[in-house]
Amino acid sequence: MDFALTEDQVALRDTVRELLAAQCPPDVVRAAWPAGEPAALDGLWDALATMGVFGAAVPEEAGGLGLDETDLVPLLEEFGYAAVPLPVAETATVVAPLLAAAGDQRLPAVLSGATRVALAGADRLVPYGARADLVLVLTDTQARLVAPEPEPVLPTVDGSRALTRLSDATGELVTDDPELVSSARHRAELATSAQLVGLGRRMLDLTVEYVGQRRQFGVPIGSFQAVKHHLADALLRIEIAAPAVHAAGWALARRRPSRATDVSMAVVLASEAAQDVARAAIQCHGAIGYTVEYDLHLYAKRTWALAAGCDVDAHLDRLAGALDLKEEPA
Amino acid sequence: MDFALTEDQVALRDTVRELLAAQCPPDVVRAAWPAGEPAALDGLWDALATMGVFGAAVPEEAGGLGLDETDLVPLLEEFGYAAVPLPVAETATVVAPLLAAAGDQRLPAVLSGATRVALAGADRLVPYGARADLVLVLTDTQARLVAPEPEPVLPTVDGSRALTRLSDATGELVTDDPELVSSARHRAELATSAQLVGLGRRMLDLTVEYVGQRRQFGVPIGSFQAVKHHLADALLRIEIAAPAVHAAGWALARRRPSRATDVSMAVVLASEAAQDVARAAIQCHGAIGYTVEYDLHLYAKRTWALAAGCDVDAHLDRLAGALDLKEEPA
Amino acid sequence: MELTDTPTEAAFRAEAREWLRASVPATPLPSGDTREGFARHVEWEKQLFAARWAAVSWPARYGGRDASLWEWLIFEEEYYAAGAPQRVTQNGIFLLAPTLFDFGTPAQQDLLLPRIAAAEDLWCQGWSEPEAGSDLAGITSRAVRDEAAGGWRLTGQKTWTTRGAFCTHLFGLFRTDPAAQRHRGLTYFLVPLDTPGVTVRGFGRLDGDEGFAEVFLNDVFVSDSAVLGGVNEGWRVAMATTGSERGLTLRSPGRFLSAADRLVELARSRRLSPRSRDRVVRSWINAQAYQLFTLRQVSELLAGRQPGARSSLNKLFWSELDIDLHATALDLLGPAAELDGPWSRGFLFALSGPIYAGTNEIQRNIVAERVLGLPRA
Amino acid sequence: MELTDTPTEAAFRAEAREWLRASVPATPLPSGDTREGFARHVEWEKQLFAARWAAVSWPARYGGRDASLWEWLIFEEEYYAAGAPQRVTQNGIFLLAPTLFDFGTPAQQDLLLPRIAAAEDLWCQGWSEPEAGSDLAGITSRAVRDEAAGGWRLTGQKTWTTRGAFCTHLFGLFRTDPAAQRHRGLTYFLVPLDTPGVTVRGFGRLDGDEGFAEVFLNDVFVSDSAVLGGVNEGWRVAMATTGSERGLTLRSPGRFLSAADRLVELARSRRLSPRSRDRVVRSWINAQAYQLFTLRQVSELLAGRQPGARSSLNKLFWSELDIDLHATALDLLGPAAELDGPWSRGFLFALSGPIYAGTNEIQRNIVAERVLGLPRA
Repeated sequence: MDFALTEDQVALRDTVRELLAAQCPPDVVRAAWPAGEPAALDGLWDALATMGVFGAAVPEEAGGLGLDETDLVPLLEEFGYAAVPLPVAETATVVAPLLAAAGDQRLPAVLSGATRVALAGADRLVPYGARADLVLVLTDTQARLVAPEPEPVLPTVDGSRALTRLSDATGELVTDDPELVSSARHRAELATSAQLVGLGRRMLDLTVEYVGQRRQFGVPIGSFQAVKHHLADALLRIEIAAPAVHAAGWALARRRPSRATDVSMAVVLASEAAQDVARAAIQCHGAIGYTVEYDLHLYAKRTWALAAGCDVDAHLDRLAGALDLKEEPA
Repeated sequence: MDFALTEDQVALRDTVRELLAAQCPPDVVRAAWPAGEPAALDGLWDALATMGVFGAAVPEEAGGLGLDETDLVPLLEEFGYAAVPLPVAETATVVAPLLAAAGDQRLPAVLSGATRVALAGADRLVPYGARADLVLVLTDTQARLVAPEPEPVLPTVDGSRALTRLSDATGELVTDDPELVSSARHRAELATSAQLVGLGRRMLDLTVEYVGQRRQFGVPIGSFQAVKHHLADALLRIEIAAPAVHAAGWALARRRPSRATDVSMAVVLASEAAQDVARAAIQCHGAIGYTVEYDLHLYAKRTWALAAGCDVDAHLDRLAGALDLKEEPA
Repeated sequence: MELTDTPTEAAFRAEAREWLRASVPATPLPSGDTREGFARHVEWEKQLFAARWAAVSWPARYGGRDASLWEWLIFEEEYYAAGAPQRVTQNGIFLLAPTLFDFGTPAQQDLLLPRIAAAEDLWCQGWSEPEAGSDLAGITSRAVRDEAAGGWRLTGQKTWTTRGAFCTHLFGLFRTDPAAQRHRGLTYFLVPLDTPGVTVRGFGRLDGDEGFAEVFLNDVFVSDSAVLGGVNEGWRVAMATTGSERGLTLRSPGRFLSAADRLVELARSRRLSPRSRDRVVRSWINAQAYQLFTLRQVSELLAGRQPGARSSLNKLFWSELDIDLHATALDLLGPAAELDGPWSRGFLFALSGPIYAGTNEIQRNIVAERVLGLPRA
Repeated sequence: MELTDTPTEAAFRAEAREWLRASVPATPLPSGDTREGFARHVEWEKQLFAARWAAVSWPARYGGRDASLWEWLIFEEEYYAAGAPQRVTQNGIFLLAPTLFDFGTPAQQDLLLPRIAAAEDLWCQGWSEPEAGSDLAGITSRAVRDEAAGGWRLTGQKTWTTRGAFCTHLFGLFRTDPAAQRHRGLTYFLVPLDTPGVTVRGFGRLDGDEGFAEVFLNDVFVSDSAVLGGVNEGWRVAMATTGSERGLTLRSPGRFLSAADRLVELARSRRLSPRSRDRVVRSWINAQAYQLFTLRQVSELLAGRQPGARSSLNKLFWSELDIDLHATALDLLGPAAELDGPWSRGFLFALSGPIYAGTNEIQRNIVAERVLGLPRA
């Protein structure tokens, strides 16, 4: 048994972390909002492409780094931590590995960053749809690549997502191999969970820093027991969710029979943890946390946006089924 | 509009409160436990009979005080506050009014306290069954009076309840008037809710007193923000539940069309509030709250016993039905 | 005990309902926390005033109806049920006015109250400062006596001023005795925002509206009539206002009952998972419970028992209830919860509830210390 | 990363499972927190010791198997899955022994450890006093130097001593320097309960067992060899033990995984309301998550990163999880939840989790201050 990150995993994560700290600070996230300068995002996209992140989970012979879902999780947490406002997690976790497995010829352009692919979510909503060259649509049985409909950009809670909606999801079939499609769906769920863990960490870090400085009643507000307890609970939520998400990645990489329920567990724990952390973070900040001039809202809104797509009920159903629990007839 | 207690209601409540403070202190509750001296309970029973409490909601022409469910609620809270270890709430709220409405000849003996009637709960469990002369059983359509089966006394969490189980619930029909039976069932639910509010108040009072005295780290533990916040939340839970319970009593007294859902609201709010207060009370006491030598456990265990019979799910279903909410097919 | 309307109350309810049915704009106004929407809301306030619905519980001579507390609650219930606009005069009517009634001179009352009711003066509050949020006693903005000119010179910075960029007047606390400690030596001032030396800068809130402002005061002269209550009495005067804000007056159950009804309507329009169904039921229960709690409280008040610190229980409950109602709706909306809309905006707005007017942490302290009598730290 | 057993681990698991299958009593023993049940549990402990399962991670010379941390977790998992008896030697094995390993003299180790493993000495802890619960620094029991006799004279009162009425020895803190403040001037003593001057009085717990005791010490003489660690070093020594109690060693996930499995079994036996079904699923998820959290922590530990204050996260989580698992089961049982039974007893017992070994309020302080680095009050 061994649940530690390998040295390679730590090294890759640290490299990505440094790149994002430099290339994806809050200002770059703000640039993705409607009033921002989206050109500021191109440097970030290119830097990640150059680093090989998009091909992280693509076999080496197909031009990738040959890593698996276990290796991806620490990177996905970093994408969440930085609230990267581009479909980076989707490309690295879902799009590129699927195209590779399907032998799709568009893979090299995706790996190089030349072709930007967004991933459609539920209700045909497409995060980053306004900034994508193609949209990957996963149904229960198929994966299709569809032309984006970049307008209108929908007004949303998280303005950095450039959200659009597909009216036509026909496009072109990539694969109807049920195994590939189901893996891609699981990986998409994993990507969301791991980003939510990272977002939770970011919001907690911001809050710990703030409450150590902000003084009221003559002392830092972080010295009040109520604030301490909010943040201790927030840390606990994250620390409990994080290993479950990593274990789900491992279960996918190893194709364990329990992988579907492992992913469901990860989604439930991570989405609820991150939302609770958002509440605690805003509350402990007080009024400043409620402004758009301060950075916290960037991460809280991304949390709510990702959580909205999680469908916790479906995952609880999946788990109840796996545990063979019967429900009363309504 | 007017939601204040009348002077008469306050006067009667205060009289009952004083009687219970004198005749039902923790020692009398302890006397009802298996190792206790149950003879200590007789004085309490007789004093309540003499005061006319058993006939509170019986019409004056039938020998009662002629009050209604609105008037009963403050008394029921007091029965809960004192954790009266006899079927007093059941007699005053359910048994006596039902016998009066059904014109049953046993009413005078019940009012005088000569005949002690217990009320069977779900699963044919009978609180105070070991100390009753008769047991009232309410089915969906009938009320029956049944001979108690005083043995065996079942080992329970709350040892003061002298719990037994009926194997034979045939007995003798009191009424099959659906209106009377349904009213009796609603009143039983009201009695439980109001007692739970009273229990919540008792546990909170004990805790407020204790944390004001107990010192750790050089100060009373009640000065710690964590303790303050636990108890502020506990008070809020009770103060929110209490008016809902009283309003349910009013709805029953007035036979409002909403009375079934009003009672369901009262049950959900009061049972969950009292259980949360029990948790907070034990936690704020620390180790002493976890001992049987200290009094808190008497009230916490009564809370759990009453809450176990509440069937919150059924009440949520009733409410969902009334709100016309549809559920997904499972 | 009587939980239904008396005939008089029923008549009042019918009149309010009928007027609202005929008058509430068919399309919702743009948010009152934007400049354009604010202007539209001020027009609505003038319409309310013209029909004497702006401040029903006020004396008729100030534009009210001398309505009872019950009638006030009934009006609020009908107001929100009708989907009527937010009250951008809220700070004036519900925060400043109660203080004017208690502490104002007759001249101040006669001058200011009718203008508040008529939405001619639009008030914002100047409590918070960059270093004084929950801890109002940390206020550093100061007022220096100008004996020669017969007034005071104000200097400092106020912040988190809701709708400050659109208002005409500010009420707030300033330090008049720099030697006094913490909450001593403060005075309550009334400041027209067009006075020379005042600068207002609007900034954005979480819900996307530009509804906050910073107000900078640089040697702003106001006359003695700008003092509300006594000099150096500001803390006591302000606490009375804070009590109103936290208590009955600001958060009548009507708003939450109406939100609960809209939630149930949303829920009826779809097939619910069992979990969502229970969440809806519980949210609805809590809105009803808050109404009953308020009715009990009003009855106590009419019997002469002031809620005092118990009003902190209101603040705790409605602020969590408001978040819960909106979070439950977002849960029902699923992926569409990400889209801008009344529920997602309402959710973001609701998140400010546990923060403003004294954080819920402070409210719990107040309940524990002043209601339960626990020892202070 | 590898979340399944290595071949060695699998073999260890198989051996443990087989022995437990053959050895665990078919009928559950009476509660070890009663006098009669305690004696039966001590017999079981001797059986464990004879088969070298009493303390698997200890060196073979003290009766252990030199097992790895992974193997220890595996043993715990199998132990609880097999429904094996509670460990009445817990205080000795999991609280005192880690301290002996770290601070004991070779003589103390060689004398005491084998007797602990063999259930010959049965240890209870003497931390709490009537006025010193969460605040151990408030201890007033004292030890006075008796130079002539070459030892110490102990006087005072300890309380909340789990199973104290049935044990043979007590470890605890006593004040050796009365002039020193709070946690200075304390010393860690090892006291046989049959020493003249010791009186033990058992009393009842919430779950009905007589499992608590008060221990009165009146001029009790112990020799110098009764001191563990240095004189006046007791606080530091005790904190190490407290760390073990709060951390990995006491609450392995096995116990909660097994409770979650029993809960799911109970749930399968009945038709569930949607609400109950979700509660069961969530409880089960949390038990799995706690195991994964622990596995991550053990990996960190093996990589040389001590959990330190992070072990307070364990305490917070397992104590709430334990209550939740039992409360969920009671929810399923409905009216029958009132009856005495493993779930209702387990619920009452679980309520002590957030209290003992430092209340969860203290644990949250520790997490906030020592893990997150928030300022002390």
